[in-house]
Amino acid sequence: MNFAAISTEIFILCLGLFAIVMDLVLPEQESRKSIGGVLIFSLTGWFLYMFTLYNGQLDPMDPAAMAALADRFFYQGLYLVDNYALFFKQMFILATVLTLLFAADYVQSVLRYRGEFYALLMTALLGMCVLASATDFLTMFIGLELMTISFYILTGARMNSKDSSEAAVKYLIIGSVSTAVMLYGISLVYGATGSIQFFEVCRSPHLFFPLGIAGITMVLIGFFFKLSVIPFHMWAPDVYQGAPTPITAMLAMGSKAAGIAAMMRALFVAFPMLGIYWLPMLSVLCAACMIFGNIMAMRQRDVKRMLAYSSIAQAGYMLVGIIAADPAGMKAVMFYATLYVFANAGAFAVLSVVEAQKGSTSYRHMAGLAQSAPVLAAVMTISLLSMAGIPPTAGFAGKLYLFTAVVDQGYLWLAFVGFVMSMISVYYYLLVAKAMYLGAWDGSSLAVSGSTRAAVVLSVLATLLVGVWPEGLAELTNLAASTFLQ
Amino acid sequence: MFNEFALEHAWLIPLLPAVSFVIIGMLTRSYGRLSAAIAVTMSTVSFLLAIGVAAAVAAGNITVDAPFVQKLSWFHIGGVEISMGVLIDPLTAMMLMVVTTVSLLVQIYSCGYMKGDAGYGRFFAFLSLFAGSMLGLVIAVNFLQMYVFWELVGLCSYLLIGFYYYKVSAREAAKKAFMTTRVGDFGLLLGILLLQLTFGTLDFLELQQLVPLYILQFGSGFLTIIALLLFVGPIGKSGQFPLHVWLPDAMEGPTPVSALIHAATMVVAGVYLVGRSFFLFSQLPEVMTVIAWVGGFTAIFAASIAITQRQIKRILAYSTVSQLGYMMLALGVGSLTSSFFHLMTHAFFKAMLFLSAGAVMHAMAEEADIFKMGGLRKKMPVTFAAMTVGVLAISGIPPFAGFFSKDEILAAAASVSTPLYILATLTAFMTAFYMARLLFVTFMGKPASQEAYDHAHEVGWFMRVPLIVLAVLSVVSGLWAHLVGFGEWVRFGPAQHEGINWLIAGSSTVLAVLALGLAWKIYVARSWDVDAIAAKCGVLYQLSFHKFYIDEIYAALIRVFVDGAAKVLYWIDVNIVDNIVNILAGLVKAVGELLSPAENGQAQSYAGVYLCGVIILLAYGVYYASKLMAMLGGAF
Amino acid sequence: MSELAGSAVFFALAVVIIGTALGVVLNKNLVHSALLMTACFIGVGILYITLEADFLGAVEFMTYSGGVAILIVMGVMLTHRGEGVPSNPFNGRELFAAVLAAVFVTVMGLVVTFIQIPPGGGFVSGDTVADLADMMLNTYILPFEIAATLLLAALLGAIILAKGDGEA
Amino acid sequence: MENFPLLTTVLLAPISAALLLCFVSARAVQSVRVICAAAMTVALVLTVYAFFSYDMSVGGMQFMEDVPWITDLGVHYALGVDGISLPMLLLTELIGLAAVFSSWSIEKRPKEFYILLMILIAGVTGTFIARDLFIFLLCYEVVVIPIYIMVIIWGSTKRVSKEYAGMKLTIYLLMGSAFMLVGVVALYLQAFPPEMRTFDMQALAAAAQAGSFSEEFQIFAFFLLLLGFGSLLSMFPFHSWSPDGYAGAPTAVSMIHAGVLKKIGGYGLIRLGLLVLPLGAKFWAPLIAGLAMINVMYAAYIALAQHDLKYVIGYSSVSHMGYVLLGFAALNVVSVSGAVANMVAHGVMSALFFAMIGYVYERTHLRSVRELRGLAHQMPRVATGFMLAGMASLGLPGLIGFMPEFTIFVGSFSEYPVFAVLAISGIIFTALYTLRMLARILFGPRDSRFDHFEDARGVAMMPLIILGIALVGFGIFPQLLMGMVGSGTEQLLPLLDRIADAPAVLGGIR
Amino acid sequence: MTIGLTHYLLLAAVLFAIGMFGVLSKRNIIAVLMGIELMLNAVNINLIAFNRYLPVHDLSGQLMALFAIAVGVAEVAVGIALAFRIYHDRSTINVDELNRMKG
Repeated sequence: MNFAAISTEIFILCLGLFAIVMDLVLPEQESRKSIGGVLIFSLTGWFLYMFTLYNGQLDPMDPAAMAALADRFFYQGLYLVDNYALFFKQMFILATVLTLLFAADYVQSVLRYRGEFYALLMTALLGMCVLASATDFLTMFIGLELMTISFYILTGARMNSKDSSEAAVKYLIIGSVSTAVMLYGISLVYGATGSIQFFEVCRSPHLFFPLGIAGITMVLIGFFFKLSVIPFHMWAPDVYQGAPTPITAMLAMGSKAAGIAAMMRALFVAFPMLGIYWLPMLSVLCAACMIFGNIMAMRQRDVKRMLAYSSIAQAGYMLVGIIAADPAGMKAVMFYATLYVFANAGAFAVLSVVEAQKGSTSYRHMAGLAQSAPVLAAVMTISLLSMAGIPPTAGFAGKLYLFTAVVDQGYLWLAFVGFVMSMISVYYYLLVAKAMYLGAWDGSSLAVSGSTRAAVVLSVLATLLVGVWPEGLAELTNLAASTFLQ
Repeated sequence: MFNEFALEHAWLIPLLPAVSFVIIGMLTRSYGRLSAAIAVTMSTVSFLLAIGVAAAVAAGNITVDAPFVQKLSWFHIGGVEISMGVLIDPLTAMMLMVVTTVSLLVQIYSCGYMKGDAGYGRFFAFLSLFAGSMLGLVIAVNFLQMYVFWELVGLCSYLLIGFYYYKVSAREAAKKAFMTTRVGDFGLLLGILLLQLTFGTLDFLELQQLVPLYILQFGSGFLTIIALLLFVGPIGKSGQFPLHVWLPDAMEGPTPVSALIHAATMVVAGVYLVGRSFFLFSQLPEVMTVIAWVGGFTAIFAASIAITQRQIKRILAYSTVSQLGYMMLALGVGSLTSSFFHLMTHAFFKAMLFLSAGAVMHAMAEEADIFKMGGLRKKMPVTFAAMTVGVLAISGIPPFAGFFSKDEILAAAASVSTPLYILATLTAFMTAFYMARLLFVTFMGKPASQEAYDHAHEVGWFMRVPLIVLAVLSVVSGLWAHLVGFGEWVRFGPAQHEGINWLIAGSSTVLAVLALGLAWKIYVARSWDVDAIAAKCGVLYQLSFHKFYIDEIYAALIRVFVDGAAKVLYWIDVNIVDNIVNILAGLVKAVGELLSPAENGQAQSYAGVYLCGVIILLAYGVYYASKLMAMLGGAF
Repeated sequence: MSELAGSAVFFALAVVIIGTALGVVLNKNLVHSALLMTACFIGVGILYITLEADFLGAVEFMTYSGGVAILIVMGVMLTHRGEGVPSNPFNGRELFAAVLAAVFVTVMGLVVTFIQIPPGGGFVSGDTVADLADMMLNTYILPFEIAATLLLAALLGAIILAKGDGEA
Repeated sequence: MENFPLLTTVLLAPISAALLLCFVSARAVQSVRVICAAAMTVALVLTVYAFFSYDMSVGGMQFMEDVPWITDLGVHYALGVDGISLPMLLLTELIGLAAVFSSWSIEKRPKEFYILLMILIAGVTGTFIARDLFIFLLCYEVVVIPIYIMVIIWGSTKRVSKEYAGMKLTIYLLMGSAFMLVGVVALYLQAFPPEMRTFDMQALAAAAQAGSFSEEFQIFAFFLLLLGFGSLLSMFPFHSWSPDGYAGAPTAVSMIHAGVLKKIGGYGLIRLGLLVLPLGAKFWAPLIAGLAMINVMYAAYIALAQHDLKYVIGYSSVSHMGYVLLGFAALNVVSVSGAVANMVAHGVMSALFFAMIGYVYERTHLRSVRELRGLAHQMPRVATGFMLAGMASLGLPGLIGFMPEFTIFVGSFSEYPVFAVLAISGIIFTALYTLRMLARILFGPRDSRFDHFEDARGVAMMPLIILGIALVGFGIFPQLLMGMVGSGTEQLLPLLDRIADAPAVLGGIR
Repeated sequence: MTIGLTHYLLLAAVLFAIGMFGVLSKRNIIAVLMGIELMLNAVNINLIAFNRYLPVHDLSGQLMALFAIAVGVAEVAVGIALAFRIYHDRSTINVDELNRMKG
């Protein structure tokens, strides 16, 4: 057993336990900001440290390189910590750090159980990290459940809000059904192949039997739920709207990306042979996401809810890269997921300020933001435009990567749908901009704390930087994608 | 010496007035007298240069067959090469003379006429530009250069006719002038484009070489079309039927402008264009016939309107249309010489007539209706004298200028077509009649309004001198030109040495005298009652008085086919073309509405949808797998 | 066990499981439902034992029939104050649910008919406890630990959610 | 000067002004304006320098800069100008400076306004100097959002609300660009094998010449580009954003949008459509010509029925773009040159128009032809501006509008005689609506309502002066422009010869 | 008639379907949770039956089932806690009334 391989998970677990312990130790009146601060600093440190863990391109002929690769497993072909996993873990940590940054005030003013909030956020993060590395259905399932259950609780963490508990119940009911369905799928895959390990599953010819295909379908549906792919998306708007804003952000950036990470690994490691089956299905679902997600987003009057629908559409865009089913597509997905983290962090940071101070995130409450907090309005606009894929934000480069990858595989029609719908999405993003820039200003100004300011500035700078200089991120994703199956 | 200098620097002739326009427009606009001085100075220099050029032409070997040319590339792109330059031949020299003379005199006249007007400086700027444009047109070496200045002339006419921009009528008249000529320009431009495409050049001299070869090779069918299109331009510019409608309205401008437009610039541009491209037209008999008949019809048509008009400038305007018809007729029957002869004499006497009319109106406090004048001969002797000279000249009474030129036209017409000759002769009779009417009603008899009469006075020297000079020219230019052999110089093909055809000249003179007498009888002796005659003529009188309702017809056509269509198209644009987009947007919205009830907030319906999705995908998966198994068969 | 006895046991268990399960979902009384569910779980546990998964059977008895059932009954008790309005018995939603369930069974039935059971039988462990422990503590130690964390998180969450905003 | 990054400086001038403005107090309005004016002056001076030091005898791309940027996509920071783009660049900077001056008196949130304006100008500049398709697209889309924000905040509501107008404009352009993007992506993938992929437009053109694109592909991809660039160029039936958009937009945006942004469509059609997809261009040319004719006639007619000045000019610009399209569709050197020159010409005149309308509207808050009258009395300078622009618009020789139109007519007549004749007849209608409009608003009796409005003076004169010089200068010396354009378009000659006999849609009707 | 894998799978499917029915039709949150438990149990039957009847070399099916049980328990625990919350908030645990957010 190679414990170095799970150092990240151990570290995060320790942080979670630290949060619980500190919560018990600290006096009742103490604000739990210090916990958040510690988490932010340690996670940032670990995030930077993780850059040293990447491997270069390995030569399969070179035994020493292969030995190094073998070191990346926790136990005999289980739990692989390759560049791909590292990349996603870094992304999750990044998302968490950004969330923690802007959540500090929100947690302080809105939430009741602060220490627990931090602890559960850590367990959710742990679940995501497990998902990125899992190479068997058991680990994957447990990771998924750890993340999901943490999110059930976090969603219901706004004790004074009826929406919050309602959202949590809905999330729990549909999530549990989804768990059951996915487990059923896993059981069928197990039945077809006799194994729960990806590397063995992919070798079994029995996957082509109805049992295997039914199993794959149900496993995929489990992921679709996480990604909120139409028609498994129904929970998303309500949950996004009801959850505390930082948690909504984590759902959008973390939970979704973790789903993608695990799904890509499952698809490309366990079921690659069945591409002929799942590719057409995926492309139809992907188009549905892009079309209906955007259309439904148009009629929303609450920004969080709008972002929920928009995230459905975004899931569609990410699926585009999966459909390409090649390193270029994978790279594009990872690239897009990362920039989506930045865009979401910016948008939700703004929303958390607005919600904490104005009580709601409806368009009406966004009015006049350009005057009460011009920086926030600018950040919001840029983040939303990044989601829409308007240059010079990162979204443009991301979409270009995605659609070049998929058109290269012959799916020109998807590119059509994608580009047209992303331009339509500008419509409702601009409605937010309109509310912020044109809406009547009540004369008040919003207090923005230093950490929130740091979060918005960081995220928007990253969005713009990646937009005009995508090279750095692209190289990293390229490395992660091209070494994926070595 | 000066002659050569003038010839080499002929490009200065149009440029100087243009420069004066720029100077006045940019700098001295608010200083009226200074502006006037600049303008007149420049015009004078131009005039001197023009004389120099004319002298050089006369002295040198510059003939119609061997012109003097200077060229400079204006722009070139691909295979299209467009030059600007100077082409001097006797035709040009004559035109330069006429234009500079008239414009100089008009400018001098304006110094007096426009005194006190707020736009004094502006007026001289425009006048300068007008002269410059016309001169540029005259010296053009190719069709495009000509078109360029042609358009600029149009612009200037627009600016000057609308000079009193605060008057709605002036504004509308200016617009009408521009629009009407624009319609003609459309044809002209088409013709020019076709020439460019057919021959690859627009240069007059090159075309002159190419056209006969082309006709030899391909026949004249296509060229006929081109020539007809080209002729549309002159129809508009020179006020030929049916595009004559703008000319009478152009009276809304200040009177010097009318003089300039109607005498030496603008309207004769059309005649000049046909003359300049006579190498083309003369090869195409069908086109020549068209030109002749258009000219002939215009001449009698305009004359028939002029008879009943009451406003002094309007009468003159219709007479201009009529005389232009004459010139066209002359061109149409192939006599370039007579046409240009008439152009020259007409320029002088018509300019003078207008200036005199201006003097009269000036004296009568801008009263234009001749029947509200009367008896002015005592108050304004100089003007009366000038006017009389003009009337006699236009009526073709020897030895005034008009006699010689008109006679040549009639002779030319007679040699080609008898109907045209009769038409022209009839026109001559009518011309003499209505001009005499104008003269008699205005200056003879008793004042219609004593107050106005008392107010009237002779004009100042600034205005008087041009009148006198022009009067002199109106008297002598015909005879002089006849004697020095105008036809030797201004000609197309071999010179025609025809003396005066005494039969034709005599008959037309007799008719003119008869007309004068008739007018005397009616308007001075009052032997017959004017109103009674008008009433007797009934419909004819009404038609003539209302200009055959051409304006009304046009207005109606425009209202229906232009504005009406515009409204219809706008409706289509807003309600159909634009609405398609709105409908699409609505469709998208509707889909949203349709889907939104599914999001009813109930966890169990969400789970239901979810499970439905599961089952559908499962069913598809099973179906797919069974197909796969059937396909693979015993592979496993 | 003879084949016939095996069949008999299976069918008996199947009848019990399905019957009680139907009872759970069709019964209007929540307490009855909870009790029936316990019975159902006991049936399932026995079924595990017939499948030679004795440890799983034991776990089933303990956690489901014991823990979960008690949890649920407690939940019913705590929230049942005067409620339990039986909705109208057979409305559209139930019809929809029934159809959906039926279609699911049909599809899965189809899937199942395609199964060719490979020869050789399954893996029968002599000592399931030892084998499971071995896997759990060797190969799958990581999921095991994470499952522990999961339970911790769920515990934590259950506490704060149940505590709510009210008490300190 | 040899290695001076001239184009980068031109591009950076507005960007750095925008950045600088972020740190200037919003109350220091005068410094905000001066910074922008200074930046644009620098850009204009450099552009003029480039214009006159461009070596026409050599031709091709000059002032080149090339730095690798995104290697895995094959994107280079590659700038350069040739005879086609340099006039457009000059136009951009001219109008940019004029727009800065004409926005001088904006009272409402001027700092934000100028920041957005600078971004807008930088974006437009970037599209014209980019040699790399990626930069082209990037800069093109960058401009859309600032425009939207500027319209909804500083715009005006007339027939349609400014929010609607802004949204319509934005969505139209973005939808067009969506199709275009698909085409570009397909193009990019098709041109080279994976390792050699590049967005370099010259390389793509070379690939086209080498036969990387099959005819079917070219036809398909060009159609997509046509949708994109056509809607940008307000090609019928994708034109309806244009009048509404201009009517809603603030003056500076109208100027830049009508003046330069629209021209990106025509520029793109030539730079990308013709050079990279010649067979596609040839195939669709008859359709374009037909639509061009509709553009000219239809829009000119509709302009006749308008009462709002901005709508008149809006439809007029649609009509003028018809000439550009016609010039493009004829696909010969003369006509394409005319199209390019006409874009410049229309840019200058429409910017001047909008500047004048903006001035009048700012003072009187009237824009209706029915209500304004006799402005020549009170505002002779503004009237001069109107007259200049109007006369240029109706193609008066001696002003910038004539020679391009003539060139287009010469070039297109032989290809599409029928369409050309109809399009040429458009000069009549253009004259009609222009003269009507001018006559009603400028001339006629003095209206005392306007007595207390003063004529343009000082800074307000700057747009008139800047654009007026261009209007008259290029009009009298067309070779200045035509020589430059010609040096660019003559390179097309071999290409155009090659496609002369390629098949075309509708059997290549003429 | 031999009892084979098929029978177990069918039994599991039926149980799963009944659980589905329960989830979709019950009004009470706790009843819905019961439905979910039934579904999870059905999966476990599947896993164990496969482990018993397929030629595999270890007990991973059973292990999976074990973990599934743990997860199921955790979900129920959280679910019931949430039911408390809801009941506390609104004095009802009728799922139908949880529709503040929609559209």
